[in-house]
Amino acid sequence: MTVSTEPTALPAEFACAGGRELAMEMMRRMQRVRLFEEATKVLFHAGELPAMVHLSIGQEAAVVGACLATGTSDYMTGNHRSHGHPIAKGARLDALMAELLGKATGVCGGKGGSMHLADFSVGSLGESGIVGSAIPVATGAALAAQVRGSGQVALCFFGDGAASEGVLHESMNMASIWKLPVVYFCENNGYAVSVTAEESLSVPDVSMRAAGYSMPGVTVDGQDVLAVYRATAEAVRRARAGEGPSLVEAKTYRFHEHAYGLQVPTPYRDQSVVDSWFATVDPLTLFHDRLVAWDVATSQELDALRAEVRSEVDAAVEFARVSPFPPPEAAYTDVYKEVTA
Amino acid sequence: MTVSTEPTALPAEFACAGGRELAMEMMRRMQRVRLFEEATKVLFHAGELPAMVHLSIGQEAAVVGACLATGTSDYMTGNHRSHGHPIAKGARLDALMAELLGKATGVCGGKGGSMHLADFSVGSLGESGIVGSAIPVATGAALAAQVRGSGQVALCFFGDGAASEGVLHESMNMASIWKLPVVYFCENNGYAVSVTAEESLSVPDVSMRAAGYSMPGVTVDGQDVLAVYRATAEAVRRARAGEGPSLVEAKTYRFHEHAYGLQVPTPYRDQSVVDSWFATVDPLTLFHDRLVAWDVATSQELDALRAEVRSEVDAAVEFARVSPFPPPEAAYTDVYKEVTA
Amino acid sequence: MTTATRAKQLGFLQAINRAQTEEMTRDERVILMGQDLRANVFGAAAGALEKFGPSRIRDLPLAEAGSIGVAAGAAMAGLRPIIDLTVASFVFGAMDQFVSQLAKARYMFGGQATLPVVVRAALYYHGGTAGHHADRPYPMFMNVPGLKIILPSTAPDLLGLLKSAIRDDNPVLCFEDANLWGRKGRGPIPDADHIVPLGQAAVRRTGTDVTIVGIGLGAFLAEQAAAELAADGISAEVIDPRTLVPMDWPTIFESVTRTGRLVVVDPANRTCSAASEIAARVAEDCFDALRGPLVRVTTDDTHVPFSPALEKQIYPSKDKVVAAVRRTFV
Amino acid sequence: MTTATRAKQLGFLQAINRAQTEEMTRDERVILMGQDLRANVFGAAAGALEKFGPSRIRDLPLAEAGSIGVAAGAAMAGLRPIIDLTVASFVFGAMDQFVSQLAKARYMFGGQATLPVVVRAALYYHGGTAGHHADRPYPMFMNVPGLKIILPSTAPDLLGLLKSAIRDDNPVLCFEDANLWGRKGRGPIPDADHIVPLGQAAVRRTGTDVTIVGIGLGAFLAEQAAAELAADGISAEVIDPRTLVPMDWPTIFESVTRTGRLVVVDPANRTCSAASEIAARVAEDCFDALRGPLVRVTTDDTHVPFSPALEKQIYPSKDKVVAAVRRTFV
Ligand SMILES: Cc1ncc(C[n+]2csc(CCOP(=O)(O)OP(=O)(O)O)c2C)c(N)n1
Ligand SMILES: Cc1ncc(C[n+]2csc(CCOP(=O)(O)OP(=O)(O)O)c2C)c(N)n1
Ligand SMILES: [Mg+2]
Ligand SMILES: [Mg+2]
Repeated sequence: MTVSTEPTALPAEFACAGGRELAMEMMRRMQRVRLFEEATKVLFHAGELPAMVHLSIGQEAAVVGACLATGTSDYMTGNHRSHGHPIAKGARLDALMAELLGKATGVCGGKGGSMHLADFSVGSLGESGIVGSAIPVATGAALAAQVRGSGQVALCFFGDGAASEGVLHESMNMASIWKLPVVYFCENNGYAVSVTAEESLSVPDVSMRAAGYSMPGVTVDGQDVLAVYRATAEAVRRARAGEGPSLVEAKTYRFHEHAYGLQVPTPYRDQSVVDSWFATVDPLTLFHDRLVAWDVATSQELDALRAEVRSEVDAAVEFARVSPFPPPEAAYTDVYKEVTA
Repeated sequence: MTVSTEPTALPAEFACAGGRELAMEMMRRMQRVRLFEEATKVLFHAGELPAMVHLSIGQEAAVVGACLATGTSDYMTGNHRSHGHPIAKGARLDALMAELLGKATGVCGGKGGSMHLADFSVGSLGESGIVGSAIPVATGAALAAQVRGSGQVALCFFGDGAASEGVLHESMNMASIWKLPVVYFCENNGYAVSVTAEESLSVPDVSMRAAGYSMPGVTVDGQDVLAVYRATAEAVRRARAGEGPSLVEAKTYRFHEHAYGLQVPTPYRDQSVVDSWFATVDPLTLFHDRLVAWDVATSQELDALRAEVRSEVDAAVEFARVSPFPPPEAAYTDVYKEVTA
Repeated sequence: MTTATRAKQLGFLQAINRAQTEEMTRDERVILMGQDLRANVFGAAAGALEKFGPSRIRDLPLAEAGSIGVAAGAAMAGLRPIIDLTVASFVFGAMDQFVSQLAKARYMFGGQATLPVVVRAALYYHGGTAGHHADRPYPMFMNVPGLKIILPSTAPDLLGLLKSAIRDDNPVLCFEDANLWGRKGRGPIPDADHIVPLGQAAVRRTGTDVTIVGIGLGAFLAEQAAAELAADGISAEVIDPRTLVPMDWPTIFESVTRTGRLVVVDPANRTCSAASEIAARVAEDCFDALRGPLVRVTTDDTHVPFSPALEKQIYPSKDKVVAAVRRTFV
Repeated sequence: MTTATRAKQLGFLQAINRAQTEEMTRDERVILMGQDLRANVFGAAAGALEKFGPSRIRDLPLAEAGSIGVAAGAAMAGLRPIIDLTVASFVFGAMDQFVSQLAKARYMFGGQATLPVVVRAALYYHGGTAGHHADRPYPMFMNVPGLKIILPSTAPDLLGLLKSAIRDDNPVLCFEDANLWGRKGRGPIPDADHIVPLGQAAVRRTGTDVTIVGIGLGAFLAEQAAAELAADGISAEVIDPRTLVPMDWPTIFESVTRTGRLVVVDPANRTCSAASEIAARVAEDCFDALRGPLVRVTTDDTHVPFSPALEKQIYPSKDKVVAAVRRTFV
């Protein structure tokens, strides 16, 4: 069963002190992901991107709802669809955009690129181009939090495709036996490239796997930022309270091709269906309409917020464009840490 | 919940035509495993074994019940605790024993040894010293059976320790999406070397993982050869009928140390408890008493059967002892198959 | 080159498609499994599903270890699987299955098991894919007995070697240098049932002063360098091993014995590369013939950086090959 | 040797125990994880649980990939994990985590990540454990930039190198040749806080006619061979690199430049071995000094057979080293 929030009354999360700020921050971060990625599409068509990018457009509510349930001192790992996670975690856009262009000012000095963003300053421990490979890394970050008694939590993003990788099983088992403060968060967007979740998973919901590790599992409407936030917040609470890991699955949609601009020779989904998603399940539109309906914000305020984010993104693109490339020697540093404890 | 058979009435399996033969064959194969391994203990103490052995003593009902639910044209893979599986599958004892001594007449020509027995003539596709590593191999054998439409089934043994390995998850998922004719059979003997199943598994029963792959999972009393046989036979039926994989877990006991003769510096289980197992949960004694109670066989007949098996084992030891070692060049053959299709 | 002549050339992806189609038609035990085959995302599986049906053409879930293990088991039970792992950087997750099952099963079971498995993986470097998609891991597998390894540098060779690999009763790893997918790798379209036997090197150019052994794109660079050196009066012999295991040592030894000089061009990371093995073997077996240092041109021992400003310099190039050849004369 | 003198010697397992205990006492960020540590099945973890408690001493479930990945993540989040993988044949299941995470994270994230992880694994060959427990896979890891590798041949070196490894801010793999657990590996008990820096070779014996580089048990065999050769008037210098990455090239080059001859004794499989790398590098950088073929003494390229009648012959032996040295003089 997929959990959604009820659209009727103003939800408790937004009614309390700081509630409006939380709601606006949700919208701000979703806009950041959306407009950042819209900008990468422009850069792609202008031939300014050194490589293909995997867009989170359509999945913003899942990414932002989950990240906002944690703080910047909490840890997070992601995957190849890598822009949304650090943005939602609070990373600055300029260094992320510079990274996409391979610039010295990029968040990874130009060495990581689109699929491998990381911003340790906001707890983003890095994304992985090897699908599934970062899942144990998040688990290990949770172990460190536990051993140090720091109260931190680790948020571990992975896709429906990644759910078939053995390291997920190994990690969830270790997290459960050690009661690690980690939240496994599946962005189930229905596809691993061209393969549907129905074909690759043997269960209707990834969350059904949680019982096999004695952890709670819940499936939420991934287009509903509040539903995602709620489920993740509860998982984070459990984790901080020492009750161990949880599995949260957000059912969501990938609006664009697996990688933007990729040409798949044999179509595997109907373009008309994809088009209808923009009209019916766009998480930004859905949240916009609710905020207005709940009187949390006016359309004008939300437009202003969007405009603000647009300037931020424009500045990031400009920053990235004018930034220098790294010097050739940079290819040979950071293989090892030179000075040691 | 662990399923046992009711000891009261003569079970249907043994009441029908061929039922007595089946019962006696169960006892015969359990005796073969037991006496074969008792013989390896003697060889160990005499310093005649080139390496340590991992005994299945205490687990005979699980191993035999499962294997007898398949035929010799069905496939089977096992693990480092490797004697019981091929014996239960019907392999000749002499070539197995010769393998343990590293002789040319060994079932693997002396190249595999105790942890890596295989007898392709009875469908035993080999055991794996790398824990968990043979699980996908069994799954692949089931795939071959499906593609060839042969009606064969693959029986995949693994332990409670192996259940934490990622390949189990990958394999069960593939088997489920493709509806492969494979039976995952967990011998849960409560320990992975010194680590208890409670500590390493995050669930009370491994069979609880089955639901995460939409396959049936059942836990049976692993000391009850008939309960194991029944559960496996149902899984085999499903598999042959094209209904896909199943997970069967047998709760059992490892009567000896992880490897026979291994000295573990810090004790992790109480010897008095282990001693009591011999008295209360010995699968051979339990089955012996039921066979007598059910009038399937007399004590005398069962003693005669045991004596027969003992001669078989003695002959195997003698065969192994007098067999020659392989010539040195044998170390360099079978790395590749020389003549090709 | 005009479109017409290009059309008469065979490309890498066509070579794969043709090899797989011909062999699957020839032998119904051959099955093909890989990610996104039905949608033909990588471009080499066109028409396969229609021709051979869903039982023999399977999309794999993301489970590399499971996939290789399944192939091993299927082979032991009578099939001849081809696994398309797509990118060579995905081999690592399956390493235990490669080593413990695919490579060892035949030996450990005393010859009872036969493992006719082909695993294909593209070397996807040089294209801004960064550290997680640009590995060239074949030297690791050369250290594992029981595996054969091919690494062709032209499409016709890829066709012929892949067909041999599918017919071979042993596990064969096929690494495809993605830099040769385009123009560089094209070659004349061979006749029906074109076979290149495993273990035979190709002498791409004969020469007398120095032997250049080039692997994958390295063979292409070696030819470029040889042309440039020829203008300087240096006559370079270019050898493309095509198969790394078993390596065609006689052809390499014969050449080095004549030329007295060796340069190896290998896109792998330098330390413990295929180039290291070739140099070591020559230093052992052809020592008396040597007249200069054995020089390796490899990828530098660093990871693959994303930035276009950083990436290219780390790989072998024509200029590096030329400089290496000159070093053998000092 | 009497019991009394033996008691004053340090063994391999004691060296590990001492290194781990000293460093865990010194730095509370160091944690130790491995299978069966609490029961101390392998014998190197005596007293650890009592001293450091269950939060810092953890028994791992069987999940090699997960374990290495967890270590990587824990390190990125402030701990300094030691992972005891027990037997080196179990590294393969974790290969993706070694390569894609442990080795690459620092680089790919532009230096943001620091990965002070030590992974220990015993080379468990030569003892009838057969193909699945007897691998010597360190050359594979030498092909991966970003990892450091130690492979000591004496217990005092193991102690000092392991302590350096635990203090190092980079991932360090420690391979322990189990053939040295007994008498062969013992050495004098060092003083408190004995440190051997990474990257420094030890010259075990000086000589003038030939350089023998010996790795792990190979160093022991090299010394035995050198003693035998001395009786024949051949003066062999024996170098134990101790660290494979970074390799102490200056010490090796200086020696070969003097002796003009090189034999490398390496328990790894021959093709793409550490020996191949050392020979290739010397053929490249010391060519002018060379007076004979560079000869590798390695394990033959086959799997490890179980039978005692088959196993020993495939490994390096003192006699093979002696024969190899003679070959350099032909
Ligand atoms: C180990 C590995 N195998 C295969 C790939 C190729 N690949 C990249 S993304 C992808 C699909 C991943 O699907 P999912 O986890 O659902 O994430 P999504 O792309 O839908 O966000 C595949 C197969 C890879 N990068 N890594
Ligand atoms: C991949 C791998 N990791 C660790 C080991 C060492 N080891 C051998 S058996 C074993 C315990 C296995 O437990 P289980 O699967 O329950 O089988 P059991 O021994 O109880 O029959 C361990 C840790 C191994 N052989 N392979
Ligand atoms: Mg997806
Ligand atoms: Mg067990």
